[in-house]
Amino acid sequence: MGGAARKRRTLLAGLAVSAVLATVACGGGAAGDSGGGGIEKTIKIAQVQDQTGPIAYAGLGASEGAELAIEEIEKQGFLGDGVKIELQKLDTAGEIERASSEMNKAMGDRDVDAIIGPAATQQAATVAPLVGRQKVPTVFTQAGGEGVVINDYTFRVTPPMESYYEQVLEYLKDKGAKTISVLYNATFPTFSLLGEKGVPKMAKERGIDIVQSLPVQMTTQDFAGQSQQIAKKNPDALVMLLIAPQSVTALRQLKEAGYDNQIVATSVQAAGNIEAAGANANGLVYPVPFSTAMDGESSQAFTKAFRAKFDKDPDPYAADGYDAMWFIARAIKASGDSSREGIRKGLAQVAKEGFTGAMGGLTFEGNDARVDGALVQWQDGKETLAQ
Amino acid sequence: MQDLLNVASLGSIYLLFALGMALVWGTIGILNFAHGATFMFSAFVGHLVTSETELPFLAVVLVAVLVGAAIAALTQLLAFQPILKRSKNQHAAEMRILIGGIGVAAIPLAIAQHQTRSSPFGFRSSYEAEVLEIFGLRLSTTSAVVIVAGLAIGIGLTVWVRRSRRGLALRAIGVDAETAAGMGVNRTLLAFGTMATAGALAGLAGALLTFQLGAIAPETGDQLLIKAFAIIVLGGLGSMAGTVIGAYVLAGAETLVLNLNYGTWVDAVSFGLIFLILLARPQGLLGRKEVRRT
Amino acid sequence: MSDWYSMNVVLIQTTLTTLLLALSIQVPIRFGVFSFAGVGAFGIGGYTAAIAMVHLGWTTWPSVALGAVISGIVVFALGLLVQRLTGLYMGMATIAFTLIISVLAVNGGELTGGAGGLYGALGEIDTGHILAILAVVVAVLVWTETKGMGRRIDTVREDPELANSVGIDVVKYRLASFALSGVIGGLAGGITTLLRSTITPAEVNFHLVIVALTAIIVGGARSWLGAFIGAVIFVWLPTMISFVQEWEKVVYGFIVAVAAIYLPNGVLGVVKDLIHRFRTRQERARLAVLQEKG
Amino acid sequence: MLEVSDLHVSYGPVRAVHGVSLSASAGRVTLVLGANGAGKTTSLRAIAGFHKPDSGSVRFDGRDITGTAAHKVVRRGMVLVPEGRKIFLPLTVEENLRIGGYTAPRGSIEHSIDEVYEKFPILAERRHSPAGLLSGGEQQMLAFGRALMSKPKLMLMDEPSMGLAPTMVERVLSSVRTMADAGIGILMVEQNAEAGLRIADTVAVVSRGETVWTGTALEARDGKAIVHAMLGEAALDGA
Repeated sequence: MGGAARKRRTLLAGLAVSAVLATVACGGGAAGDSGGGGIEKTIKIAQVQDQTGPIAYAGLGASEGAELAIEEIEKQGFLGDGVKIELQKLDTAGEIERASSEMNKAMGDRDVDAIIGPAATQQAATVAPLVGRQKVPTVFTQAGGEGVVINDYTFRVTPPMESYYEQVLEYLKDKGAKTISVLYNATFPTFSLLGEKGVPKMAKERGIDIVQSLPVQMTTQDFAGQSQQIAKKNPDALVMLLIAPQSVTALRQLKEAGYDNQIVATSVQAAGNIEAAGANANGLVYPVPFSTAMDGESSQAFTKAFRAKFDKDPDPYAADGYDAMWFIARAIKASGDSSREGIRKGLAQVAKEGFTGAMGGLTFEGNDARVDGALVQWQDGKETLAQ
Repeated sequence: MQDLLNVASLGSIYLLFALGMALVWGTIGILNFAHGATFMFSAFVGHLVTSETELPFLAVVLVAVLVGAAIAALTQLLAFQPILKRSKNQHAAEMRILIGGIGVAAIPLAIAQHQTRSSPFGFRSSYEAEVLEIFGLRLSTTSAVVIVAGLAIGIGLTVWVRRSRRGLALRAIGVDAETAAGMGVNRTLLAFGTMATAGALAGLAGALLTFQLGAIAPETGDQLLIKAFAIIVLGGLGSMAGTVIGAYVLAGAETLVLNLNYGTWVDAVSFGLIFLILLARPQGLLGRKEVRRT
Repeated sequence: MSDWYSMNVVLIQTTLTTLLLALSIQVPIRFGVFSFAGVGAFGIGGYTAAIAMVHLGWTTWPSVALGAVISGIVVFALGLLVQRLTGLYMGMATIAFTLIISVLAVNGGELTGGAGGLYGALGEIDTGHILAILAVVVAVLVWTETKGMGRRIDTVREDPELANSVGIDVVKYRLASFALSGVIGGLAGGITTLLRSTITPAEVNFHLVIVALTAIIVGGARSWLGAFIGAVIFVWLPTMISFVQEWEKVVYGFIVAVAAIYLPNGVLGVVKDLIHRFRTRQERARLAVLQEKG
Repeated sequence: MLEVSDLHVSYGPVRAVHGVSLSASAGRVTLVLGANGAGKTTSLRAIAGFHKPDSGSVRFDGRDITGTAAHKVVRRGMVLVPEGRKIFLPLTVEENLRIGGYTAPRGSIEHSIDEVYEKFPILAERRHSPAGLLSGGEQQMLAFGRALMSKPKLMLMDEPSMGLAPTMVERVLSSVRTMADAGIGILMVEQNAEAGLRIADTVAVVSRGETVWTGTALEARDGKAIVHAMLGEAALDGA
C-alpha cells in the first residue's frame, strides 16, 4: 500500500544517509555493511535485554555470560588475530515499548552486526517481525513462547521449556509415580501451555494419572487452600509450575498442609530463586537447560571459567548469554563474513550442524535450539543431578 | 471449616495491608500509592538486616515497623505536605498526591529490584513456623498470628477512630480540614502522625506477610495495592469497620472461586463482585452517604 | 534528520499511541467523570483488531475501525450502567471493568490466545497514518475545549447542579464522554497492537492506568496539549536519562514526585504562566512607552 | 481585648483588605457592616489565623497574635463561627461538640457539653443523630455550642443569620446577645443590618477593604444617613 511504500522510501533514504556517514567515518569503505565479505576488525553486537526491572536477572546474567564468551573468543583469536567484539548493552527495562525502540536504535546503527534479543516472550514477539524486515540477525535467549522464531533472521538459543520437560515425567515414572497433581500459573504463558497441554500429554504417554489440575493467577499469593486440596488427594507427586515468589510460598504451605511427597518444578527455580524457601525446598526436583551440577565437559569448563572471572556460580541466564555469543562467533567464522547478511548465513549453517556450549550439545529445529538439559535436585542450597 | 480458616487467614493478610491505607485515605484524604512500596521495602530492610545476623520474630517485626513508619513519615514530609501546602484545597491536591505517591513508590521498588535482581526474599530468623492441629484443622502459627493481629488491629483502629479524641479529630479533618483547624486541630501534625502510623502498619504487614508467605518479591506490594484499593472502596471509604469486612468478603469470594477450581477467574469474580456492590450501594458497604468529589 | 527519524521511529509512534491512550483517560476527567475505562477500551480495541486480522483475515484499517467501534459501544454501555457513581467509586468500578477485560482475555481460549495472547497481527501502519487519525481526534477535542462547548463542559465538571439548572443535560454529556473515551481508547489499542503485532492479557493492567494518569497530570489535565506534553515526557524520558543506567527508575520516580509537588497545573500550566508573564511584561513595556510619549 | 489595626490581606495578586481596624471587648457585641465584597469575611479569617496578613497587627489579650495559625489561635481563647456554619454533617451532634472542645482540658469536656445542652435544649434531644439532619437554625445553634466548647473569651461570627427564616433570625441573634451578656466578647459580621443593630453595642463599617466609620450602635441607628451612604441602598432595605 501507499503507506508501506512511503515507509520503505523513508527507510531507504535513512539507510543511504547512514551508509554515507559510515563510509565517511571509517575513512573509506573498510566497513562494508551489505555482503562486502570478510571479517571486520571490530564486530559490534548489541544486547537488547532487560538490565533493570522485574526480569533484569535474565539480561544481567546473559551480559555476564556474553562477556566471558567475548573474552575467550578474543584470547583464542577465534575470529583471527586482533579481532575485537564490542558488546553494546541496551536496556529494555521490562517494557515492550522500550524493547522495540531500543531494538530500532540497534538496527538503525549500521555498525551493529548482530543482536542478542529480548528475553521476555512479549518483547521478543514484538521485535521479531521488525528484525525480519530490517534484515538484522537476532539471537534470542529465553523468550520461550510462540511467535518469536518466525523468520530467517530470528534464532533462539534457549530451548522452550516443554522441549526438555519430558525428562521430568520420565523421572516420575521411574520413581514409580502413578498419580500426580498439577498446580500451575495459568496467566503465565509458558506455564499455561505446559500445564494445560504439555504435562497432560506427557503423563498420559507414561500411564500417569492426573488426579487434580489447579490453575492460579499471577496475582495469587496465598496457596493455603490449594495446598490442602493437594494434601487431601495426596498424589504420588506434584508438578508445580509457578513463578519465583509463588513457588516459595506454595512450598511452605504445602509442607504446612502436610504434603510430603515428591514435588517437581521448573527452571524458574534455578538461579537461586528458590533459596528463600529454605528447608521447605529440600528434595525439590526441576529440569534446567544448564546447571553447575551438569557433568558434561563443556559445561564444566564454562562453570570453571565463569567462577574464575566473576567469583560466583553461573546461572542458566549466564549460560544463555555465553552460548548466544559463541553461536554468533561460530557463525561469523563459518561464513567468513561479519556483515549482517554474512552472520545470518553463518547462523543458519551452524544451526544445521549444532554445536557444543555451556548447555551441552545444542541441536536446532530450524532456528530454534534444543538441548537435553539436566534434571537437578535442590538440597540445602545446592543443586545436584537428580538420581 | 478448614475453608473458613483459610478465608480468615487470607482476609487477614489483605486486612493488615489495607488498614494503613484505609486509615490515611479515609481520614486525612490521602490516597497513598506508595503504601505498597513502603510495605515491600520494610520487609526488604528486614531481609537485609537478617542476612547479616539472625534475629528472633519480634525483632524482625520491630525493624520492619520502624522502617515502615520512617518511610511513610518521610513521604509525608517531603512529598505530600509540600503538595498540600501548594494546593488551594484538598480537591486540587488529591490528584497530585496520587501522582506524587506513584513517583515516590518507584524509588524503593527500583532499589529493591536492583539489589535482589527481582528474586524473592525472606528472613533468616530463629523463628520457625509450626503447624497446629486442632479438631482436624490445620493452622500454622504464623497464620494464627496474622489472623489475631489483623482482627485485633482492625477492631482496635475501628474503635480508636470512633471513640478517641484524636480519632474524632481525624474524622473531622476528613469532612472539612479547615473548620477542624478552626477547632484547634493541628492538621499538619496529626496528618504526619497518621501517616507514620499507617507506615508502621505497612511495615508490620510486610514483616508478618513475609513470615506467612515465606518470601515476597519486590513487585508483591503493587499486587496488594490494587486489592487494598478494592477492599476500601468495597467497605466504604472512611469506615474502618467497612475495611475489615471488605477484606474478608474479598478473601471469601476468592477462596470460593478457587475451591470451585476456576482459578483463572479469581480476579474477574472478585472485581465483578465489587462492581455489583458499587452498583447496588454506590457508597460501599458501610460508607457514609456524602462522598467528597474527586 | 531522516536518519534520526529512522532511529527513533518507534519512539515517535509510541508517543502518538501513548497520547491516544492518555486522551482516552483525560476526556472523561475533563467531563468530571473519574473513569479509567479507556484502558479497558484499549484492551478491547487491541484484541478486536488482532482477532479481526488473525482469525478473520481482515486488513489493517477495517480491523482498527472495528476495534474502535466495539470498544466505543461497550464503554458507552458501561457508562449507562455506572453513571450513578461518583468520584473514586467510579474510578474503582472502571478499574474493575478494565481488569475483568484482562481476565476475559486470559480465558478466551483460541479466540484470544489465552495467557500467551495473540501474535502475528502486524498491520500496515506508519507514522503518517497515526498522525492523520490523531489529527481527527484532536480536532474533535479542540472543539470540546473552545468557547461555548468548553464552557459547558467546564460547568458539567465543576458544578453539575448549576449545569442542570441552566439547561445542560449533564447525564448526556457524561455518557458522551464515555463513548468518546471508548472510541479513543479503542483506537489506541488497535493501533498499538497492529504496530507491535502482538497483544497479551498482561498488558491490559493497572500499570497502564498509571502510565496514562501520570502522563496527563504531569503534562496538564485540562487540555489535549497537556496530554501531548505528558506523552512526550514519559516516552522520551527513559532515553534522556539512560546515562544513569541502573538508577534510571529511581531518577524517574524522583522526577514524577517533583513534578507532582512543584507543577500544580502540569508542565502546560508552567508554559502558560510563562507566556502570560511575558505578555504582561510586553504590555507594561508598551504602556510605559506610550506614557513617556504622552 | 481585641485590637486590630491597619490590616492588609491579599489573595495572590488581589488585595482584598487594605486598612481594616477593628476592636472588640468582653461582654460587648461589635457589629461589622459593609457591602458584599467589602472585605469583612477576609478580615475575620485573617484575625482567626486562616490567612496570613501582609501587614498590620492583631493584638489579643495584650499579646501580638498577628499571623498565628488558626489551630493555635483557638488555644488563646478566640474562636471563629464560620460563614455557612460549617458543621461536620456526617458526625453526630455530640461529636461536633466534642471536636469543639478539642483544646479544652479533658476533664472539663462532659461538663461543658452539659452546659451547652442547657443553653440549647434542642441539641440535647438530637445528640446522637447526624448533624446533617438538623435544620438550618439548629445547625447554627450547634455552631455556637461547638464554639463555646473551647471556652472562648472572644467569638468571631460570620453571618450567623444567613439563610435562616425570619423567626429563626430573631432567636439566633438573641442567643448571641445572651452569650455576650455572659461575658464573652463578640465580633460579628452581619448582612441583616437592621436585626444586627438591635443587639449590637458598637459598630464598624467596612467599605472597599477599609474601615470607614466606627461608633456606637446608637449613633449608627440615629445616623442612618451616614451608614446608608456607606452601604448603599440594598443593605438597609426595609430599614
